[in-house]
Amino acid sequence: MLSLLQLDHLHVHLGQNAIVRNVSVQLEAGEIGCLLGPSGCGKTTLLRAIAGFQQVASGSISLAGQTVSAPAFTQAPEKRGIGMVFQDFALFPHLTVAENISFGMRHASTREKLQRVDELLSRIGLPGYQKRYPHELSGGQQQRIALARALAPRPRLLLLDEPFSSLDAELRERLAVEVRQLLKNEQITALLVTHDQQEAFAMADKAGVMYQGELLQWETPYQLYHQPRHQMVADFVGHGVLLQGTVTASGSMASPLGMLDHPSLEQVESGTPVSFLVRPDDLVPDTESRLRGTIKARGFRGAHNLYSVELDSGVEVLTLSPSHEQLEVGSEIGLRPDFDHLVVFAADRCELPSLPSQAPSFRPVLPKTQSA
Amino acid sequence: MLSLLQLDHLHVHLGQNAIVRNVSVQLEAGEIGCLLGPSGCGKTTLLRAIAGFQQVASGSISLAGQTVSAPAFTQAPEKRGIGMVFQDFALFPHLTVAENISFGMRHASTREKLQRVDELLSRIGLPGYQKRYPHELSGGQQQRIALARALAPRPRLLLLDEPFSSLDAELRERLAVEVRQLLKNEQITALLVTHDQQEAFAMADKAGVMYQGELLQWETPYQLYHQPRHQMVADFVGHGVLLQGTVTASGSMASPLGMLDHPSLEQVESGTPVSFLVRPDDLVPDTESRLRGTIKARGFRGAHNLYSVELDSGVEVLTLSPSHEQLEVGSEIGLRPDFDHLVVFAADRCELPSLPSQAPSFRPVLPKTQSA
Amino acid sequence: MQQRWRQLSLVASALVLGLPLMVIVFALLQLLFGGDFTTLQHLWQTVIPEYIQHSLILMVGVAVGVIILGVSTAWLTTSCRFPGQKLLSWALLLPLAMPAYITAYTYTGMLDYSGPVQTLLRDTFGWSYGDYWFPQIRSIGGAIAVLSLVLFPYVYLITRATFLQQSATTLEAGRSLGLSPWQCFLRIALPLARPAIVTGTTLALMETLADYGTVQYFGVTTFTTGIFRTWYGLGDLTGALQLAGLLLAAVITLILLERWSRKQARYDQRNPRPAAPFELQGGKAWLASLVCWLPLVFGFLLPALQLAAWSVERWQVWTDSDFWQLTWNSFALALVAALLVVTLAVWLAYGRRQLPTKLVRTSVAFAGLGYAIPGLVIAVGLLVLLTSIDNVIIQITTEWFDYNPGLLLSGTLFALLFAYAVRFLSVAIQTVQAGLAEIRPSMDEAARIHGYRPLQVLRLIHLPLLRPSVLTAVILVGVDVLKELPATLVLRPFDFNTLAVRAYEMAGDERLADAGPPALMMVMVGLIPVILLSRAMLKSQQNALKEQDFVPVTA
Amino acid sequence: ATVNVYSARKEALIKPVLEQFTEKTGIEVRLLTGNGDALLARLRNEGANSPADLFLTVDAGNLHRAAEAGIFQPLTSDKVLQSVPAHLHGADNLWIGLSLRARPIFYAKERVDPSQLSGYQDLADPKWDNDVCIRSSDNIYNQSLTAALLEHWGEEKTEAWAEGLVSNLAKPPVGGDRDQIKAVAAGVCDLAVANTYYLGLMEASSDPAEREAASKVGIFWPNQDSFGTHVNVSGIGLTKYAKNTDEAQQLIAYLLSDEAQKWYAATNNEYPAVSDVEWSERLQAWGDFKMDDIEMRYLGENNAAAVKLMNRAGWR
Ligand SMILES: Nc1ncnc2c1ncn2[C@@H]1O[C@H](COP(=O)(O)OP(=O)(O)OP(=O)(O)O)[C@@H](O)[C@H]1O
Ligand SMILES: Nc1ncnc2c1ncn2[C@@H]1O[C@H](COP(=O)(O)OP(=O)(O)OP(=O)(O)O)[C@@H](O)[C@H]1O
Ligand SMILES: [Fe+3]
Ligand SMILES: [Mg+2]
Ligand SMILES: [Mg+2]
Repeated sequence: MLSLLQLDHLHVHLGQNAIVRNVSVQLEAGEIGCLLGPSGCGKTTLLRAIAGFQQVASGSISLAGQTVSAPAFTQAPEKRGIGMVFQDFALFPHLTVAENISFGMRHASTREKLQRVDELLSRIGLPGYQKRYPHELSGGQQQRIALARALAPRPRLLLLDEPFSSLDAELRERLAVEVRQLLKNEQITALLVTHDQQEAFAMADKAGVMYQGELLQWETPYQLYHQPRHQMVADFVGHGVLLQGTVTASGSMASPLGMLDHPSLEQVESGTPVSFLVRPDDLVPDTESRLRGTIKARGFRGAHNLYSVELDSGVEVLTLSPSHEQLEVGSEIGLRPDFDHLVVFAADRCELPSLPSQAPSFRPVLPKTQSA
Repeated sequence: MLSLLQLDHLHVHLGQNAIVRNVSVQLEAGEIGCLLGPSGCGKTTLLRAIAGFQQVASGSISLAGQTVSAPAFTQAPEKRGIGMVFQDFALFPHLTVAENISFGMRHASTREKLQRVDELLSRIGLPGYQKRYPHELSGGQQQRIALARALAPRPRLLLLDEPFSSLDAELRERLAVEVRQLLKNEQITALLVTHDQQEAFAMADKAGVMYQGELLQWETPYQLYHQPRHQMVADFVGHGVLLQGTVTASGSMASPLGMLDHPSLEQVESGTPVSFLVRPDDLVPDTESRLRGTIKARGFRGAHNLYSVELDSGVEVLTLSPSHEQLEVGSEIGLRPDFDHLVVFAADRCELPSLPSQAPSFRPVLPKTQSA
Repeated sequence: MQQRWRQLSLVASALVLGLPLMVIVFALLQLLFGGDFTTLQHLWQTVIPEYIQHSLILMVGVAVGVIILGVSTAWLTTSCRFPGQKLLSWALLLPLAMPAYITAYTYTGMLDYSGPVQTLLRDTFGWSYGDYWFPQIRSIGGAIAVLSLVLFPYVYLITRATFLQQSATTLEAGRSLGLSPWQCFLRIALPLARPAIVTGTTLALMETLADYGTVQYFGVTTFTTGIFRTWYGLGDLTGALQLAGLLLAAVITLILLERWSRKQARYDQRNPRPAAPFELQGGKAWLASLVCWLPLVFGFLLPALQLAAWSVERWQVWTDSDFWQLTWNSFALALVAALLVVTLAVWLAYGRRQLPTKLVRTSVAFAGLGYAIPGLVIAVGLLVLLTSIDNVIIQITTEWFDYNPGLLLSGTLFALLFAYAVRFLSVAIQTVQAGLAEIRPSMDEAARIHGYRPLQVLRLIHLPLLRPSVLTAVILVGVDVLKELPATLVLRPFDFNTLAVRAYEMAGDERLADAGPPALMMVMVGLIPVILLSRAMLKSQQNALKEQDFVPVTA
Repeated sequence: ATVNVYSARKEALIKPVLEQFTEKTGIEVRLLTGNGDALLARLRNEGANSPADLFLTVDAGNLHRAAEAGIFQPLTSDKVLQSVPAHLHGADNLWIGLSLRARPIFYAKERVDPSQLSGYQDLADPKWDNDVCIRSSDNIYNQSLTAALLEHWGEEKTEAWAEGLVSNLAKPPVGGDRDQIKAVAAGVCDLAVANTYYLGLMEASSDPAEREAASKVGIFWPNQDSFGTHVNVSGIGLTKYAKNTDEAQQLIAYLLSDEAQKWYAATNNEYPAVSDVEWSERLQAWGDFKMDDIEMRYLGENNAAAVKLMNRAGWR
């Protein structure tokens, strides 16, 4: 079967700068894809290229097997049957909410329009707002209208650029579920940009992390979290800290956390220097542990406190602890490593590229990352 | 000592609608306050009233003891010495990044301006962006410029309206810490609106939840989470579910989760029907527990999965479990209640008010909520 | 407190500018409270129904004409690229520099039964009058055509300024919802430009309503010709003012209707990224060129050629120093008046934005009504006002200081500038307001929160963002003052003449060839600033686009 | 010394003679031209502080309104008063005529035998159905003509005449006098009403087409058997609050001098008001005729009634 959306070694330039570089993505019909990535990495630019607002410099974009963008050819946006939620909403200021939402339903009857508007408004939690103008809405309300407007005509592909960023956590979660349901019901394929990893994990069938214009990994959310193929991904997803270690014997590694045993180390040659990922939930506070450190900072996170701990070796790591167990900054703490997954990379890939214009080069990671 | 910011029974109307109702807030100099609340509840309106863009209908706003807004009087915004990050950024399109940032530094020398711009740009992770125009920036970059612009003149009070909403989790967290540091260093008092509870907890000295124009509670983040004074707060902060129970004897309660014992129930008369808050981390999956239910839905949340479980009694609750322990939807699960804090309300306040125009009325909760 | 002063000063300045209109309102009030109905009654029974009918047809026709010509050319020159687009984008202002009656004369000269076209037809085919059908140029249709050709630049200019500021994302949102570029234009760009289009059309219509020369020459009786007939023919100035009052009431109703129909809608867009233009190729490019050239040729080039021919015929004038004095008078007056009026307009329009209280809004709207009233009526209203102030001044100074300063206000250029301000304020205010509506209010707030006072905000934020609109206003007012006739005739001081007066006196005596040089000079004097300013506008547009790369989507 | 003149006669038609006056007497003339009614309004409002010493305007109607408005003072110089026939004086000698413009009937030489014509009444004769051209009744020339007829014929007859005229029109009453003459030449109509000086302008035109058109029409002097051909007047008056009375009177006297009269009349092909001044060649070529010597004030007094009458008759 043909993929609904296929990006093939896509490059997009803005002015002189290569903003999107060598991105390949595939989305099957009905799937929901999710793009993560730091601010300014080119996510919006990528979506705009897919929508047809931006020419591609090389590579191609295909929709249901038909090439719609190639270096010399850009099919007009309106011919693509793509819907889009813009990062800045782009509501029409001269139209009411109802008119905005039904704007794209060009072939629908008035009754159908009314019905769809009512349905979508109640889904996004704004029933009765038909007659308002955009400037009479709060930021979050405007964002929801933008979402409804893009959903209304049931496009075959929907691009969502941070569609929930102005919503409160509760609403965001509810809406994410609703939208996922709606997309699945109406067989709409979607590509979502979000900064909320929870949301990405909750909604996506496929997810990827972009970094300085490159798409580092494009897999299931689970794989992204537990089997990052790239340090940048590991670093970006889920609060990781990268530490250095050396494999000493099959399945064993000397590290600032002491000797660690893990099956995923078995394939690595003894003596190899590696770096490995430590997430806050990989270290459990344990007063009895021999691994000890000093608390440098504490952040209240609701159910938990997030502690930044400096180990005696000088290395800093993060750990979580229930928030009613108040540990004071400056006090000592014991930590017990508890790795379910151990993610290991070749040690020389440990520096993050720092110049914004310089692309990270992809050297394959030494050991194939694995999960236990 | 006088508070730097004091809102006194503030009411703000937009058109006919009372958007902000009876809000009283106090912020001491140097403190950081944080407003949470569902989309459209009036947060932006409140900030705009404080900035002086909106007349107040009754009540008053004082800055450092001086009344700046009262029903018949509104001091001009430019006289208040307040900075603001607008929800829609409101960057000046005809000015470069550097000119935008230094816009408010009216009495500074060119050198000072240059220096401050450089400093702030590197703090927000955009060194070298001085010459760009706003339309040449990504959404998140624009938001950071808006933040820098508000910080640059070192206002005595800074209002931040969702200043990190377009940023990725990592940057947001880093920036929140940076900004908190900067505010503390430069003795700037701040009032922050955010939808990210983590962020609120991490940054705020005081926090509050707004609901339909009313400020339900204004205390420390810890109190907000663990000692919510109002069901709405409990409900909004940290994913709670409210269940019904009846106090049977001193310190004991019959509930859908079985008999629960908790010291906070000791003050409640036997026989009283109450509702109580159950958060996902209050229920621990435990194969041995007699309390059993069926998994209705699973959401991947990175380190954890969030399960929605229907108990045999038909009641739905949420629970967390590490994400590598994959439990299938439809399978049975055992749950063990593990309440560190038990938050109890009078049972008749269990219905959420549903008409948007109807204010929630504040009846004092029956037992004084307590934490163990 | 300060706000109250500001409000007071706004209302006061608006009222001062509206004072001459008060004279008209007063005449109307007199009527209401037991006034003399005989003149009006006679007119109602005989001619007014016809005036109303003609005025309505004329207005509808001109509205359709200027909207079609103005909007199509504005859209093509801003959002498309085709050969000649740059030249056209400023050249399309030129018809404005042509006094309508001059254009009317030239077309009549060409197309009338005794003109070269019909004479040629008759000579070639051996026809005589009545044997063939030829459109009657001296008709309401002819008036509509001529006025549309001359007045469409109002719509063109103001609409163009908003098209330039229109946000790309909004249009992109339309295309992502399945609209072709053409549909985007119809359903998004056009409604978003609505305040501008309405503004331009309102100005064109007000000018049409106030027009006397063209309609009179074409023998079309309208409300305005009726006013003058009543005044000159019946010798009834009060009756004329009463008619003017009715006109005023009609205009106010029109404006209110439009405001009401806009309801709560707003037109500012969040993202300032300007939209990318379409590169037109082949047939489409030619078609676009043609559409833009046609109004230019008929609205400017043909009449200008005619003027040039006359000017060559009367070449002696060009060596006359008197003539150059006239030129200087006209130019200096237009420049000073334009700067003055636009400054006032910015002050009022911005004040209205800052303090949109009912009082301020009403008084500003009132001050802007002068454009619909024939210039002569305003001049007379002003005359009544200024001479009575002058008389008081003279009385006081002679009594106290035994000194007679003469007519300080009414006998000097002050009166003229005042009259221009009253009459053309509307042009400037509306243009500036259309521009202001495109600036998001959060811009104002963001600037004020940084400690800038409103006037500083105006200088730092609004004026730079408003540049196209302010320049447009300067051009419009300047050109209008250059052409202005009735008020200049009545209010200018001794031995002070302008090109417009000279051209009119010649043309009024049907000495068209003699009217050629001053009319041509008027066009040229108007031309230079128009070219310079539109260059500046173009530059500010390019600045915004400089770093921007386009998607040259071939349409 | 200076004298200040408000003039409704256009600059080009008066400035040269004023300059001659300055040359002769050394008295500076300051000129303000404009529309007659507007200048009158200005004069009235300025009242005692008006700088104007003289008000010069075309048409009896305007002069009459000025006199009614009380802005003039009577002229006293006998020499001046006697040089101009009495019917060209304003009531109480408040103003005095300077030149005359005749408004006869023009006919197509090719198609019309002038012997068929007798006077203005022909214009309403069904015989000339669809053959008459005349400009709009907005124009003061037509208003004055009608006002004069009103005086001669009375209201009923004049209104019937106006109705007949309207029904005889070959085309809507549009364009100027010159256009009516051209229409005759082009064959649109056979008869037209216009002021003679327009024919003069056409005859002297540099455009050969205009000269040819002029050659195709002839002048018929109407009503020679009865009241004569309608003439209108341009005149001048001394303002009530004139400050330079002497100089002003000198200027009036100069304007009525032989030399000035000749130039003043000849530049615009008008007829001199002073009876014994020699006509220009062109005027002589058009021939002598009997002028209507109705008192000019009637033209003014009847003007409003004339306009109302024309309104009723549907003459637009
Ligand atoms: N001009 C207006 N007229 C009437 N109601 C308005 C107007 N502007 C805003 N509102 C309403 O006021 C309420 C509060 O708006 P506000 O912008 O303060 O919300 P908010 O708390 O900032 O929401 P968000 O988190 O979505 O930004 C909203 O429900 C909105 O619909
Ligand atoms: N006109 C332009 N010229 C040059 N560079 C540009 C231009 N517009 C955007 N950029 C740069 O392109 C990069 C990618 O922008 P894009 O909007 O795609 O980022 P993004 O991933 O959507 O970021 P965010 O999460 O902040 O919205 C940014 O670094 C931005 O500075
Ligand atoms: Fe004439
Ligand atoms: Mg983006
Ligand atoms: Mg908000």
